[in-house]
Amino acid sequence: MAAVQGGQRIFSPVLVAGPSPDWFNWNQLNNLIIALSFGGLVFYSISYAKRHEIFLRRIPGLDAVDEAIGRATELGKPILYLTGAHDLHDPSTIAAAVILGKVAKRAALYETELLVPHREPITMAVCQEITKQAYLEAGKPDLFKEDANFFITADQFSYTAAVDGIMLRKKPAANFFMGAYFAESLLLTETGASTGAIQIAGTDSDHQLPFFVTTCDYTLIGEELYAASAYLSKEPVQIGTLRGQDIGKAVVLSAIGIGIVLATVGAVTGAQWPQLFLDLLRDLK
Amino acid sequence: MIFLRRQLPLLITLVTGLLFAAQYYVPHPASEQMLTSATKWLQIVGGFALILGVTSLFHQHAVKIRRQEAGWGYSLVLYVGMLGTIAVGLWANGKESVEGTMTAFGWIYNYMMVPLQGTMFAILAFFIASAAYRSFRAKSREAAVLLVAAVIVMMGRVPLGEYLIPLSGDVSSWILNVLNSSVRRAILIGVSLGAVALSFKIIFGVERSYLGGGKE
Amino acid sequence: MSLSERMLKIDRRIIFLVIGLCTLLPLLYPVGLPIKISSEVRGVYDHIESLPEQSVFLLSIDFDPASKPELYPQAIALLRHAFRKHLRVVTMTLWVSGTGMADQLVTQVAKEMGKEYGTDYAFLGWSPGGQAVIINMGQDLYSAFPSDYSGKSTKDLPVLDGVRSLKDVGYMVSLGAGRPGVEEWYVFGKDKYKFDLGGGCTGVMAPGLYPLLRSGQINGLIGGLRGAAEYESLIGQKGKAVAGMDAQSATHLAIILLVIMCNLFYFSLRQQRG
Amino acid sequence: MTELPFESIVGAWVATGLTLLIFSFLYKDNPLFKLAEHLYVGVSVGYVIVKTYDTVIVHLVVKPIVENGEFALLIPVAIGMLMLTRYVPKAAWMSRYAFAFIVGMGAGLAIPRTVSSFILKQVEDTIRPLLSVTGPDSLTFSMNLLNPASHLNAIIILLGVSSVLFYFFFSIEHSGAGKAVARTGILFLMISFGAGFGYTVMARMSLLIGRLTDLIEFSDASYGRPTVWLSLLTIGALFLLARRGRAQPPDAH
Repeated sequence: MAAVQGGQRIFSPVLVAGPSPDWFNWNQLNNLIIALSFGGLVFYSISYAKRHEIFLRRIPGLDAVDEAIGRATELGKPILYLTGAHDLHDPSTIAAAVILGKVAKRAALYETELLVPHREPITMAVCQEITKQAYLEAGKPDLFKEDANFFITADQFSYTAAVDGIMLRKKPAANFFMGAYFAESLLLTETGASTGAIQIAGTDSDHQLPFFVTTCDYTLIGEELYAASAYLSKEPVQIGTLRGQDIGKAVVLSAIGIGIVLATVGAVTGAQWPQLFLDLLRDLK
Repeated sequence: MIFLRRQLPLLITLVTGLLFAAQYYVPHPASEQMLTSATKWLQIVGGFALILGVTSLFHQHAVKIRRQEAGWGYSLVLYVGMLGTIAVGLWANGKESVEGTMTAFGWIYNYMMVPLQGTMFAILAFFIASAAYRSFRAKSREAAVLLVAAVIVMMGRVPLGEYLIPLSGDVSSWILNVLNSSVRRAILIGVSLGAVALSFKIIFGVERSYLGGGKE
Repeated sequence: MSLSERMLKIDRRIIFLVIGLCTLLPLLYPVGLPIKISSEVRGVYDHIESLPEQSVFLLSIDFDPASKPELYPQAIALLRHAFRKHLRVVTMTLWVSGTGMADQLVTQVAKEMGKEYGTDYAFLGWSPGGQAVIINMGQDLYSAFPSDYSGKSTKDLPVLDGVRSLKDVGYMVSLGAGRPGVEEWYVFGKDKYKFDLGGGCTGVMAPGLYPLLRSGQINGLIGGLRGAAEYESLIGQKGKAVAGMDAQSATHLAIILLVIMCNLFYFSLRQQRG
Repeated sequence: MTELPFESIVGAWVATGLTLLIFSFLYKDNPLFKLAEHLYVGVSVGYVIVKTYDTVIVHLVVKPIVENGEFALLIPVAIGMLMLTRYVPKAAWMSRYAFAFIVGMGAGLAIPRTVSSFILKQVEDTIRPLLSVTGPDSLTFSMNLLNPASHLNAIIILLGVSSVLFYFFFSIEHSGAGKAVARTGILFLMISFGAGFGYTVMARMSLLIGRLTDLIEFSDASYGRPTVWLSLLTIGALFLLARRGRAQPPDAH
C-alpha cells in the first residue's frame, strides 16, 4: 500500500488479508498439485526406464545426422554446430548440448573437424567439457581441440555475420542448428544453403520453425529436439522423461476432452456441478 | 574435496530451486522479501555473466593479432572499435544523451551501431525472398499446404492484397486466430511440460549438464 | 538446360534486385491504399482510451535498433496516444542495445507533445537479468531501478507517485522483438502481479502470441509494421508505418508472383521429365 | 532551410557508408563487409561493456552500498566473481557455485509460473462448451468462422490442439488410426508454419523499408548526398576487388 502525503510517499508493509500472514495461497492448490504430480510422474518414468525397455518411435530427421557427418568426412570438410541463442537455463540449449556430445563423438571417430561458435559464454564453457568428454569416449583425446568451441559475441547480428563468414570461408559440409533461434535463423540457413551444405535443424522456437522447415534438409520440430537427444543418448533419464511427458500430454488431452463434455453438459442443462470440476483446470488466482 | 566440487553445487541447486518454486505458493511477507532480494541479486550476477563472454572475445582476437593469423587486420579493427567505444562511453558516463543533447557515445550509437545492426537485419528481407523462391515448391501435400497458407496470409496482411481480393483479410485472420492458434497452443503445452520436467530434473540433480562434464 | 531449369536455379542476386526495387519505388512514389483495422490492434487502443487521466502507463521497449523499422513506429504511436490521454508514462527497456534508441524515442515524442520529464513521464533505462528484472519490479520497482536513465533517484520522480510495484501500474505494454518480451512479461509479471497487459511485437513473433491473445492473457496485440500502421490510423496521426504500407504491398505481391512462377517452372520441369 | 549541425552531417556519411558496406554482402562476402562486420562486433561489445559497467557496477552495486549501506549486495558480487574463476584453471570448479545458484533459481522460478501461464491458462481456454442455450429449449451451434469464439471454431481448435499434441507422442508408433491423426497434426503444423512465414515476410520487408527510408533521407542535398557518392564508391571498390580477385589464384583468401 502506498499513500501520497504532500509530495512525500509513505509505504506501509504489504497488506495481507486475514489476521496473520498466510503461509499458503489456497487458490494455487491446483497449480501445486499439477506441478507435484507431474514431477512425480517424470521421476517415476525415469526409474521405470532404468529397469525396463521403453519404446521410442523413430524420428526421421535423426538418420540424417549420421549421413551428414559421413558426408563431411568424405569431403574432408568441417562440421558446423550451433547451440542456439539461449543459455543453459533453456531446455533446448541443454538438448543441443547433449546432441553435440553425440555429434562430437562421431566427428572424433571419423576424425572430422568440428566448429562450435557460441553466443553465450557459460554454454561455451559447458560445451567445451562435453566435447572433451566425447573425444575421450571415442578414444581420441589427442584430437580434441580446446578452440573447437569458441565464443564470438552475445550480440545477435554480429554473431550471425561472423558465423555466416565462417560458412563462406570454411565451407562446412554439414551445418547443425540445434537449440533456440531468433531472426538469425534464415540468415544462417540461407547462407548455409548457398554453400551447398547439408543442413539439419532442431528447435523449439516455434516462430523460427517455418524457416527451418523450408530451408533445411531435415528439421526436428519442437519437442522432437528433446526426443532426439533422448533417442541418441539412449539414457534412461532422457527416455524416461520423454515417456513422462507423453503421459503428461495424454492427461492434458483427456482433461480437455472431459472438460469439454462437462462444459457442454453444464451449458445445456444449466447445472452448476460441472463448474466445480472445471475450476480444477483453471488458473484461479 | 569431492564434496566441495560436486555435491555442494548440486545441493545449492536443490535448495535454491525448491525454495523459489515453493515461494510462489507462499504469500507470506518474509517469502516476498526473499524474492525481492534474490531477483535483485540475479540482476547483478547477470551483469557478471556478460564479463565472462567479453574476456573470451578479448583473448581470442588478441591471439589472432599476436600470431598475425590470416585476417588479423580485422581483429585489429574489432579491437579499435571496442576500445574506442569503451573509452568514449566511459568519458560520457555511459549516457547517450545528457538533457537531450547527444554525447559522443550517443553519436557512436546512433551513427554506427544503429545502422550496422539495422542493416544486418534488413539483409533478411532479401534472404526471405530468395528462400521463398527456392523452397516454396509444392513437392508434397504438406509443402503445398504450407505454401497456400503463406500466400493467403501474405495477401491478407497488406492493403493491396485486401484491395484485390477483399476476402483475403478475413481468411488470413481466421487462419491466424483459429488454425494457427490451435497449433501454437499445442506446441506451447508440449514445450511447457518439457520445461517443467527439465526444471525438476535440474533441481533434483538428475540433469547436471550445466555444471559441465558428463558422468563422473 | 531448359528454361524452367535455368529459371529455378536463377542467381538469387536477381531476386535481391527485384525486391530492392519493389521496396524503393513505392517509397519514392507512394499510393496510399486504405488500411483496415483489426480487432487485435483495437484491443490495445480501446484499453488506453478507457484509462482515466493520470493512470500509470508502463511501456517496455524490449527491442534494439535491429527491429527499429517495425517497432519504433508502434512505440511512437503508443506514446502519442498515451500522452494525449494525459497518462503518466513510465518507460524502460530490457534490451541493453536498445537503451540509446529508447531514450531518444521517449525524449522526442515527449518534446513533441510538450511533456515534462519527471512529472509527466520517465525513462528508467536498462537493467540486466531479463526475467529477474520483471519479478523484481513486481516486488519493488525501486529495487529493480534505484535510479532512472539519467542517474536521478527514482524515488524522487513525481511521475511515480503512489507506484510501489507493477501492481500499481494501470496498463503495461511490452513491445518485444524476442526474449525477453511479451511472453516473459506475462509469465513473470502479470501472472502474479495482475496488471493489464497488452503486447506489440515484430511480425515474426506475432503468430506465436495468438494463443495468449485468445485466452485473454494479453488484451491486444500490435503485430509488425501493419499493426503500427493500424495504430497510426486509429490515433489519426499517420507516420512512417502508414507510409511503408505501399512498399509492403508491392513486395508481398512480388514474392507471391515469385512463388507462383517458381511452382509453374517446377511443375513444367516435372512434366518434361515425365 | 536550417543548416544541419556538423556532427549530423558526418554522422549521415558514416551511417550511409556502413549501411552500404553491410549491403555489399548481398553481392558476395568481401573485405568491405568483413571490415564493417568486425567494426560492428567491436562497437557492440564496447557498448554492452559500458552499459553493464554503468548500470550494474555504478547504479546497482556501488551507489546503493555507498549511499544506503546495502552491504548485502556484496553477496551477488561475490557470486559474480566466482563465475570469473573459470579463467583460473585450479579454481575453475568454484564457478560451479555461481552456475548452481543461477540455474537452480531459474528452474525454481519457472516451474509454478509455467504451469500457471502455459498449461492451466491454455487448457482453460480450450475447454469451451460446444453448444449453448439461447432461449427456452433452444440449443444453438454457431457456425460463424469469422467469430473466433464460435462453436465451429472451438471444434477446429480442439481438433488442432489434439492432433498436434498427438503428433508429439514419442512412445507410441503412429500406425492405424494414430497415423491419420498424426498426419492431420502435420497438416495443422504446416498451415501454422505457412502463416508464420507469410507474416514474417511482412516483418522482414519492413526492415528493408526502414533502411531504405534512411538512405533516401541521406541522399538529400543538405547532407551532401552521401547515399549517391558512397554508393558509387562502394560499387567501384567492389569492382576493383573483383578484378584483383580474378588476377590472383582462386584459392587465395
